[in-house]
Amino acid sequence: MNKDIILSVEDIDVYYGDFLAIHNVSMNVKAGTITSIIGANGAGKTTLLDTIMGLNKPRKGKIVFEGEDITGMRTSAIVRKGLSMAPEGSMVFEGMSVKENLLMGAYAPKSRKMRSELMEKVFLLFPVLKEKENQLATFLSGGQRQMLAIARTIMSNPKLIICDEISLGLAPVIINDIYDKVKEINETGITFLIIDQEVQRSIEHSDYSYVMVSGSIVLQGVASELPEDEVKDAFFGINKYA
Amino acid sequence: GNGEGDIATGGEAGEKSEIVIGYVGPFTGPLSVFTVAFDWVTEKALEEINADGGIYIEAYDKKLPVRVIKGDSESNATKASEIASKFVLDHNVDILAASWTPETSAPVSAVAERYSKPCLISNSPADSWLEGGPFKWSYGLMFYVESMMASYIDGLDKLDTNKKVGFLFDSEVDGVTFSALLKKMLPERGYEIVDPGRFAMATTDYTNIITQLKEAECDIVMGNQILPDFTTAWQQFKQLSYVPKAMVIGKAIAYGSDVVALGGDLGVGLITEIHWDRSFPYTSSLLGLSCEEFASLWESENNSQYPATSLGYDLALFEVLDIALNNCKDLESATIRDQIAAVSYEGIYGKLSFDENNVMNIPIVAGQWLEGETWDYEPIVIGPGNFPIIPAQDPIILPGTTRQ
Amino acid sequence: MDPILKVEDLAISFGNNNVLKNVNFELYDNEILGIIGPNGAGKTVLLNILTGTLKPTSGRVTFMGKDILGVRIDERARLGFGRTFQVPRSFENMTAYENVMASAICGGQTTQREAAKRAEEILEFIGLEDKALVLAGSLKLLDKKRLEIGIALAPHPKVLMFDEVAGGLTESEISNILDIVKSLKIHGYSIIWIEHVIQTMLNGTDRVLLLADGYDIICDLPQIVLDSNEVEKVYLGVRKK
Amino acid sequence: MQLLIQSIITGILLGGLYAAIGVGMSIIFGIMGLTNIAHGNLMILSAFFVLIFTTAMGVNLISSILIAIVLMVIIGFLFQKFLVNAVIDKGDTPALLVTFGLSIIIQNILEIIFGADARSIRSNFATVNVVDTEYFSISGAYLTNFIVAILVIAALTLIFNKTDIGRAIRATSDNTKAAELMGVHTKFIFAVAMAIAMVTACIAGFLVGNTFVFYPYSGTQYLIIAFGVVVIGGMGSIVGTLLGGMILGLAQLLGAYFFGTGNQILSGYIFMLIILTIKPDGLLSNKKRA
Amino acid sequence: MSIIEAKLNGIASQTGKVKIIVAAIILIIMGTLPFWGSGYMTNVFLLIFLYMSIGMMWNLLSGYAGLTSLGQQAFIGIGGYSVAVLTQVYGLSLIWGFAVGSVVGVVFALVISMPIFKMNGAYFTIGTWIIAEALYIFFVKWEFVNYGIGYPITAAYGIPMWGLYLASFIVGIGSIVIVTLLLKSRLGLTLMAMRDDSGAAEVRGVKLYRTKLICYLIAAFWVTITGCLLFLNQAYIVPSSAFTIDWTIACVFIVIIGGIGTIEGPIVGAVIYVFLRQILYGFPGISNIILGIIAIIIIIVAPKGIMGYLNNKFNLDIFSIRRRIKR
Ligand SMILES: Nc1ncnc2c1ncn2[C@@H]1O[C@H](COP(=O)(O)OP(=O)(O)OP(=O)(O)O)[C@@H](O)[C@H]1O
Ligand SMILES: Nc1ncnc2c1ncn2[C@@H]1O[C@H](COP(=O)(O)OP(=O)(O)OP(=O)(O)O)[C@@H](O)[C@H]1O
Ligand SMILES: [Mg+2]
Ligand SMILES: [Mg+2]
Repeated sequence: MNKDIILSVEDIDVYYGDFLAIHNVSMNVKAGTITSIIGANGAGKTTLLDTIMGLNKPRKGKIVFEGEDITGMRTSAIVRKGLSMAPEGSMVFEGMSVKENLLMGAYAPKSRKMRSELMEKVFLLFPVLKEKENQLATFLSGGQRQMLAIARTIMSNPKLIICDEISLGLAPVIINDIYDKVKEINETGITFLIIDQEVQRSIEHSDYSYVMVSGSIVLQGVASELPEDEVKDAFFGINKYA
Repeated sequence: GNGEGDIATGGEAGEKSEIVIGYVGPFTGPLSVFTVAFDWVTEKALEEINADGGIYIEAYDKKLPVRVIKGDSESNATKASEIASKFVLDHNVDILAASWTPETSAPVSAVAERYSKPCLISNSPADSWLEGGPFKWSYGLMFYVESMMASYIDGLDKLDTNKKVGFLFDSEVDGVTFSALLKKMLPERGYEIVDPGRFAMATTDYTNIITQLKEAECDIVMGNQILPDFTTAWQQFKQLSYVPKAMVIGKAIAYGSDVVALGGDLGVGLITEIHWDRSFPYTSSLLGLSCEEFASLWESENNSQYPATSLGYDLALFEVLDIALNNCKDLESATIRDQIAAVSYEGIYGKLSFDENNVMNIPIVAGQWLEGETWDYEPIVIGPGNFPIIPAQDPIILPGTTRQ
Repeated sequence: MDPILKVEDLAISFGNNNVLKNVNFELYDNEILGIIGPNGAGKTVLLNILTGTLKPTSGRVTFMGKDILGVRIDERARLGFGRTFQVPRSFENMTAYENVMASAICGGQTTQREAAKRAEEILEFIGLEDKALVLAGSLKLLDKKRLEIGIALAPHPKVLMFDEVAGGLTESEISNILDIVKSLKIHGYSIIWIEHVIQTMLNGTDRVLLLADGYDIICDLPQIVLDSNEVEKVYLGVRKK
Repeated sequence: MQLLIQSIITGILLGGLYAAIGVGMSIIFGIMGLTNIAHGNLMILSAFFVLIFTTAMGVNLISSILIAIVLMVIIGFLFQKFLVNAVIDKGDTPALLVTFGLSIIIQNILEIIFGADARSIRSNFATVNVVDTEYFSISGAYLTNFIVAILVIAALTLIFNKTDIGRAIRATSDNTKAAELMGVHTKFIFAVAMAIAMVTACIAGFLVGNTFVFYPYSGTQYLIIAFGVVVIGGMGSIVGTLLGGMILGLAQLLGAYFFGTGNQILSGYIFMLIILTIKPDGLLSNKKRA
Repeated sequence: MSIIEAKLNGIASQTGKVKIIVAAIILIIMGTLPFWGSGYMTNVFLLIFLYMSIGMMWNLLSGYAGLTSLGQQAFIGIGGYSVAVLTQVYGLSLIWGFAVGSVVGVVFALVISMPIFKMNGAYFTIGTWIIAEALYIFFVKWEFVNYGIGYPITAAYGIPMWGLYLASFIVGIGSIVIVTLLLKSRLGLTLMAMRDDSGAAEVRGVKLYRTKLICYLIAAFWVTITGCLLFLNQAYIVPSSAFTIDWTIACVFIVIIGGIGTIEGPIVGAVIYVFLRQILYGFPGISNIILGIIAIIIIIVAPKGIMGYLNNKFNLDIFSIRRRIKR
């Protein structure tokens, strides 16, 4: 197995009850890159990410992180291995302050020790969070929540950050800003796996992309080289591969 | 042993081989303290009754041993009723018996009336039981509340107080009946009443009542509670720095162990009802023992202070049944019933018979718990009331009384 | 012609989250109005306001000339609102048949006999007659989505509201749903149809409304809307080269 | 006048005890959404533990309480692992009914072992009067309860707001999935919450045993108080518990003052119902905030 | 037990003459039990029918209307007290006790429905319990009902066993009939929809409040009537036995063991419960522990109870309330 592959998904099937949401999906994420997944609504992107994080259990196949099989592990244990996810809809802890949310990000023992440094780092990246430090997260706007969610992942000092719907509800300026931050963080050596509803932008900002349609990966390649028509078709839910 | 029901296989009349008494009592639950002596007394009594084969019944021309099956009412009326029905319908008992407080005695009597079974109830206040009457099949070894109150007042008269009585009666059967009667009796005897009103059982905070009695400066407090409630209340009297000169409390402290359970020296000088005492001047018709001998027998065999209240009643139950059954020519329900009614008795409670209400008026006196020699607390009789034949002593004023 | 349903200045917020800021649109008799918009634009919230499960912060909703915002949820159903849920919410321990009957009875106030007849018609119409006696909980996704339509239809509503009935379905399944919706129009229903599957919007609707940032950005013929810059910008996210 | 002042003071102090009784139940509800009908019985169980250690084994009071706490935590853990986890996903009613079954089992086991007699945990301050003025007296036991309750609630507030584990508990109750994504082992956190609830149940059990008497069946009586407190204060709100306790205490004592002795308990119940009617979620209802 | 099973097999079916004939036979056998069976059996089945009735109504509330109440004892107590007060204090005939009792029960239900229907889930459950407790405390200190002393119900002494049995039989079978008819009616579909997803049901036009209220009132009415009989059988009433939570505990056991949300459940549950009580009476204390353990095991292993399990496994559907398509 290739050494610089930090995460590999091997041939997984995921069901919701009887409903096959993901079928025979395999993918590799190279260390140090930004990898994106593109696909229409309901294509199964979130399901895939949730499965990587252990929130869903695949019925078939396995998931390997840094050479270690993490299939079926408890989510909290996976997080401690160095994966961290900003989930779809950000899921901040609404009844806790921004600062407490960040502290929760550094809950895993390894990161707990260095949480003051991490906190400073995060505040440098997202100054607005510093301003709102003591506010309850429930009063944050959608965009601020998204920032908090990403900041929270950084707090766990991860090797791989997974962002679902990274630009959801964000104003264009902020989106650009976020991508700049992603780039910045990425340059410190942290790998990214992201989903963005905006296909073009996610292609622009990633090194490698996977395209999902109806629970399967239909297309992959170096992002800038993907054939635009096929991507667009996939996104419109026209499945000529089916 | 908690009443593992000894189940009789109810036989046909022709092949009758024993006389079965179905006894329903609160063997578990809050009132179970009152059945502690039952097994021991039953053993003693049956030993005597069945000594040479049991009781001769003419109709069968043989001696039939007496057997007792126990049912646990769990201090719960519904359960008592179910078990009594089961005894009659399933076990085909010859006699129903029950004891201790209306929760058990009233439903058992009701079953007896419905199925026309002779029934003997012991130790329940007659007044409330009689509301279920007139009874055709049920008979009671009981005390009248009036006797109980008369003995209390008798005892209180001997104390030097301001004759102001504060009430601590809950709204259960006894609390209501007793307080109502006292409201009539006390003023006649020159006492003034301060009554904060009835309160629910299991009340945990008595501040309101205690503060009212304290404000009114009552020298005497009279009440009737179960032990847990009284323990809580009495603690709070102390916590709120109010100790009357006399504290009269029914039901809660029937046994020396109850008084100990109050903790510390909280029990010294409390006045309560005494249903039977070793000092009673009577002799058992069944065992031939005097009260003193009977109490001592318990203490030597059980290594604990005799449970005064139950010991007397439990024995009396068997004394009456023994006399009645020995007079029976057959075991028809009506025959047994008639013979119970006819019992004229001279035993552990003296010379007694059933009155027109089917009640045998059992002596009850007022007593006071004092620190004892053999046991932590021992009672003395202070108010014989309606039973002057019982010897009495002078009461003391509560130690720790704050007012002079 | 007066619109059957008219939404004016509708706004709703959850705490600080102003989901709908100012939404205006009309639905005309026997029209299929498609609604598209990015995730979280408030499409489902809009339906919830229309059916009464959510109360708007401000605005007006007029149904057949009557302001209905004060009307109770169940009364609205009886006034003629039928909807499907994005995540199917059929009554899982009842059979498909009973599901439809229940809806017919509660929303249409018919007798059981009439409801039974209606249920049979509907099950046939949505192609579920052979699964009529299957518990709704054990139906497959497509069948559940069909059943959702059937339940919504049962009480003869005036307005039907579909929330992503084609979502999560395969292409052929989608065309099946498309056929059903089209034939509903023939039967004279007025329909609001939320869908992310662009095909359905193009082929199935009379007009399309784009909802984004809390506003009704554009509302026009499907092709016009889908070709507009706004849709490219806020919805598709693919910039024209 | 004396009666009114005394009623108010006692009401407030009693409220402290009530708060201590309710707080464990509130935690469990706030975090797991579990209505624990056995809470009262668990409290009484711990009172019996303290009783055995102090009387039968002659351990001193503080150590007895500590041992009892350890035992209760273990019991809470087993309860969580084998019963609660088995039903918590099956909806509210099954979970509620399991705790209901447990409550019946506990009280009957207690009765078989200890008999039906009333017990109390005697401590030196149970019958002491600490303040005795012309207008009012303050009982040592009541004052102790109040202080302990305040301490418990302050400690819990501190734990929930300032410690990692406390934050993890709040985060879990806020959003279980997100908490898991932060590396929180949420099942474990449920167990910790249960353990904390057990500790408070144990403390409350001791206080009750020291103030009143208890017997195997007392659980139900205190369960209703716990319910009342939690319901008035708002399920899941720790500070609400204190408020709820005091309101209930005052409602009872003032009810007795204004409507007569016999109405003391009834006033408490009626007041609970009134609050539930006006604010069906309680006064400080906010499941999100511990 | 085979009698019961056979009976189960009988009642409901409108399909198949066999079922009707079996039902008729069972009904006749059970209805005439006191005239050929032993007194003991009569008494046991009397209890079964009474417990079946309260279980059936609790099931209607908890299993179908989503109203998990811990306060059903309020109605049992009201029933019992109505009979006691009217016959004992006013010397009226039993009929008056039943009539007044049911009216009072329903009116009481109507009055308390206003506050408690505002409460949801656990709050409702607790609210009903608090109301029942409050009622208990109220009775204990209410002079009109003789405080905590209660009443012997001497009118009961004169009722022949078969009379009481037949009344219980009617109440028990009546509860089955009522619930079955209710579920087969228009309201039944509404109820089941509400049980499955009350939010969605409301959007479909279900009048939640009204539907719940109807169930609550029906249950109040029938439980009150059953309460009259329970205490007539006991011939003695005190607040502590009238308003004890034990009644609701019994309901919960019966329904959970038998199968919540099924019609057969409470029938099977009542039979098991009463027989278990008869068997276990000699083991006081332990009997409740055993019942508690059985209930917990069933909730964990077969959350839908014995009948729910059997229905699933063998596709039993004796009291079919399913709507069939008539072709
Ligand atoms: N909890 C669930 N239970 C059942 N089906 C689900 C569940 N979550 C998702 N699905 C279904 O699985 C499929 C894939 O969903 P998923 O959320 O992974 O898609 P996605 O690509 O993330 O879409 P989106 O762009 O809307 O976020 C969809 O058809 C969805 O309806
Ligand atoms: N009950 C609620 N409380 C608070 N916020 C809510 C509530 N319902 C919806 N929202 C918020 O409103 C926004 C709009 O949600 P809505 O479900 O309407 O989106 P949508 O347009 O239907 O998206 P999708 O295409 O993903 O279904 C979301 O941000 C959601 O979090
Ligand atoms: Mg997604
Ligand atoms: Mg939506």
